Amino acid sequence: MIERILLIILFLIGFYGIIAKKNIIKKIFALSILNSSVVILFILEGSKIGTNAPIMEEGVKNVVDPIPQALMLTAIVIGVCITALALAIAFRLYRYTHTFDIDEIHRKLHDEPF
Amino acid sequence: MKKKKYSIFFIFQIVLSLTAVLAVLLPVFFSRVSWPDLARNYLEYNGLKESGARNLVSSIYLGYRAFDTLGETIVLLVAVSGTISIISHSGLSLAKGFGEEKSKKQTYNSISGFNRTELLDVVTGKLGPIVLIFGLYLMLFGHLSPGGGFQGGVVVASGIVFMALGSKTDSSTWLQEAGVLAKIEATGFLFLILASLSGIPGGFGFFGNPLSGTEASPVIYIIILNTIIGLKVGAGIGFMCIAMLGKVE
Amino acid sequence: MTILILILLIVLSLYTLSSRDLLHGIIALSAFSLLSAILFYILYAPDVAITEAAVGAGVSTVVFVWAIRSTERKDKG
Amino acid sequence: MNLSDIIFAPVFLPLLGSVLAFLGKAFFKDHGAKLIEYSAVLIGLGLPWIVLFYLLPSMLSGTVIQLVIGNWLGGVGVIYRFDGLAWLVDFLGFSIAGAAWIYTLGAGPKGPGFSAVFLIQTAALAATAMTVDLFNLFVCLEVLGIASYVLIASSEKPGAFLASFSYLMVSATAMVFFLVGLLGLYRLTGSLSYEGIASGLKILPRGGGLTANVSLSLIAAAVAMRVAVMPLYGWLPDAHALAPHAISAVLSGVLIKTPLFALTRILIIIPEGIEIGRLMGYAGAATALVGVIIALAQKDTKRLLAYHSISQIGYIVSAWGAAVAAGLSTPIGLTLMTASFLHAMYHALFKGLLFLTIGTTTDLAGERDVYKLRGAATILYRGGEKFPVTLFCFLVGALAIMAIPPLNGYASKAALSYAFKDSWQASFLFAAGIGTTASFIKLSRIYWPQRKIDQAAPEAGTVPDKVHISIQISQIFLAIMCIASGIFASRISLIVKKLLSTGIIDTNRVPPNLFSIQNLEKTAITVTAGIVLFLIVSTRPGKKILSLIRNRPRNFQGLFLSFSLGMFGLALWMIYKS
Repeated sequence: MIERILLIILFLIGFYGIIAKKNIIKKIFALSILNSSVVILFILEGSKIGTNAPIMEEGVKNVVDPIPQALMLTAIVIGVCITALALAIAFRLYRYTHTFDIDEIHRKLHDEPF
Repeated sequence: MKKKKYSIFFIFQIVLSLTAVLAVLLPVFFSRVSWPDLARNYLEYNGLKESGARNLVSSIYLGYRAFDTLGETIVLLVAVSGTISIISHSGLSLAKGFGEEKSKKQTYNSISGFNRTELLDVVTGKLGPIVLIFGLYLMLFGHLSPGGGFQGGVVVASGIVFMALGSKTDSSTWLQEAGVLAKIEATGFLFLILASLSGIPGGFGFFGNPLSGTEASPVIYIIILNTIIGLKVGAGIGFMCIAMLGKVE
Repeated sequence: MTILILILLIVLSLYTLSSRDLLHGIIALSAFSLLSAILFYILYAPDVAITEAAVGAGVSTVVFVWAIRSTERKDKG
Repeated sequence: MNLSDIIFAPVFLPLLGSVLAFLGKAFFKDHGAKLIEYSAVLIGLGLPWIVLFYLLPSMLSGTVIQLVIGNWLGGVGVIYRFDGLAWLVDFLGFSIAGAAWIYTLGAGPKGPGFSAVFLIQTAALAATAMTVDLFNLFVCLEVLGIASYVLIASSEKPGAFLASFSYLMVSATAMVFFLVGLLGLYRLTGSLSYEGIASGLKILPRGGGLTANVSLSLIAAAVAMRVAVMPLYGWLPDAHALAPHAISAVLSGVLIKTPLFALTRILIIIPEGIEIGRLMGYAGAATALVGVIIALAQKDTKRLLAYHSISQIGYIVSAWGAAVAAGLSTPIGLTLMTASFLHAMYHALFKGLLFLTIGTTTDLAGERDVYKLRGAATILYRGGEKFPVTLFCFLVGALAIMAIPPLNGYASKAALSYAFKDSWQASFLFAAGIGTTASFIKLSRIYWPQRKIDQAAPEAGTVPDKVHISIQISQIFLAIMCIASGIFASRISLIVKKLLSTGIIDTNRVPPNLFSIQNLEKTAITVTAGIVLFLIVSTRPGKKILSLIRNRPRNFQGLFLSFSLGMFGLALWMIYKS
């Protein structure tokens, strides 16, 4: 129960970071924190029903649920790909506007002739 | 956090969306229903028999739900090629030979713009091959011990980056060449598509295991998929990381 | 044990978002993924632990450091 | 090569094409790479047509192919289903992608890398329409998303990077909420496929109660974010306005519709899904009206078209929502869904056409402002277009969106008003129709001849570059499709109805007679009211109101606020209704 409360706090920190932080690199930090918090939630919930790692050595019984683990492999890699692309775009935004502040970028880029 | 001139409207927006999100998350986070062991029981008994892999996670990841893995490799491929094209169009001088323009073939000398420290040379230069071997181990033994295509590929990528960092003199190994990595990645993707199609002629359907007819244990198919994904991911991420180490004027 | 690690994760994430110097943020973030890798290992998920360690700490730290190196370190915001 | 292997061809052929394109980029220099790139696109976008027409007869007879990939047992594998709906979405996707790619030969980004990502996006479209597994839907939407971020950013305009960045951040966050919803449903039912979840929820007391409702609304909100329904459309105008013309045609035409029809598969099977459909239908009707009003206020031509996409999506979602609420097995539901898909297809055609024609004109004229640009026809003529192809195609597109009789816009809007009969949605859509007419008269002003002669002839130096032949080909192709689908509308709607009904073939045609007096009269009213509205708008106070609407405060966190409120509203509605 306490773990779930802590995880919800971690999730909200990630979401807060995306909304409130002005610096786009910090927004990307927050996005990767948000992604990690969901991954931890899946693995934490999945490990409640077993006591062994899902490697079927001889006589291994009562194994943890492997499905969420397989799903989270994909989710982690997708999260990192999105982060890498976001950073490349942030890099190009910096080269145009020389700032990471989202409001300044909005001001500079919004009314420039397309 | 130093409070700056955050306008009231801004704080109101933040608080409102946070409470809305919290309200939506509570029922899902705190539902008292116990975790289903339906799939776990099925896999515990016939996971090993059906897919032949001792590591259940890689049996799901490359056997039962192989289509997700194909989607994931495509996401990685698009991310790497997208990042490279976004960066190289900005005129940033990437590490030699990595830019969009196909510059003439020339030896790839060490990445300038780094202050070479003894620590860097000793650690990365010597550690490169060891990390590479560990990455290959992860890839090839993915079905027995924890590991698999992706993890092995990423470790191989960091091995390649170590060797690229560590090479002081012009003794650049062919592994760091931009062209070589791009070629490995493209052929890896080709073999992945061919491997996933290989089940169709035998009548086992898409992503079907072509060897399931023969008495060879089905795990060979998982090993093949593991190595293909490992090489593709290793070359792709290695390509991106080395390109990023280029000199920034 | 998991509760302790979760509390540490929360502290690290708060530090990542609040630190002025983005490089400190990146180091805190890679510590974040290392700790979550240890947490996965404790929760009987070795595959996810290796992925999180290799992909989370490895690749994303390299990409973040490159982004910071090519632009600016200080968070004026 | 039995049938169950061929259904994967629409997903695999574009992937093979993109593999070839990547190989061409890695192994060959520019000349060889271009040759391989063209053959890759031929395989990726050309061959699937043969497969689609091969599958058509079996689809019409209502056969549904559902199989587990790799035919594993035990409900752990990924389940795929190919039926009429998947066929229709593939048809829509490949036709627009083909036309858009031909356009990029003339103007817009080139190169094997671009074509490879474009082919991967098309493959993801086909896969999203076919998947019947929740986590596979997550992966397909991610592939679709990441391909479109890269393609939007490939237009090298500074604004495009900002648009791509906010689109990326918002849908990445939405996808995290999708995962949380997926956790909720997996915890309750222990399975990831739609049938498994539906049967699992039926057994549970009160259909899984609070957790099931909230998880379902999380998933629906995350998918609705990509469909840009009422509260969640903030990212769309910048993304569609600043992407390369061919990409905004594909984005508006297909990319915001495929997630909607993928969501159909979930909401039909799961009992609580009906309520989500109903609420999204209401939101869709509201979007239709609000989208047009904001579109009327826009200065930039492509942004005006982007807001129009939002309002047209409002038409589609309102009919789709009512269809899901009524249930697809009922005749009313089927008629509504057919009308919704008809409008989705026709909108893809004429909106794609409009984006391409307006894009070409503004590129040549170098000016994108609706108020400043005049006499584009002469510019086009000087741009080497002896026969005014672009002007003609623009007229076809504009008349189609204004629902003028012979063209397809008229047919689909008539189908929509027939399906809605006299419910309040019909009046919303009617009002939105008037707004559409007014804004397209405003947009067509850029083609009116120069009134002020003192306008200096464009400086001799900047001779507008020639209009490339491939641009004209793609525009003519889309224009012909618009006209043809308008004329044969009743037969096409019959085919669409048969494909959607998967078996229960309903004999009566959708609009009994397309050109009934009642419909024609309604069109006349719309056109006159549109002209009146246009005159009102171009008066002094009208312009003030419009500029007020145009520069309303829009900021980054506004996107997230509207997303969280939309999700919260959906969850409340689900709890209230169950």
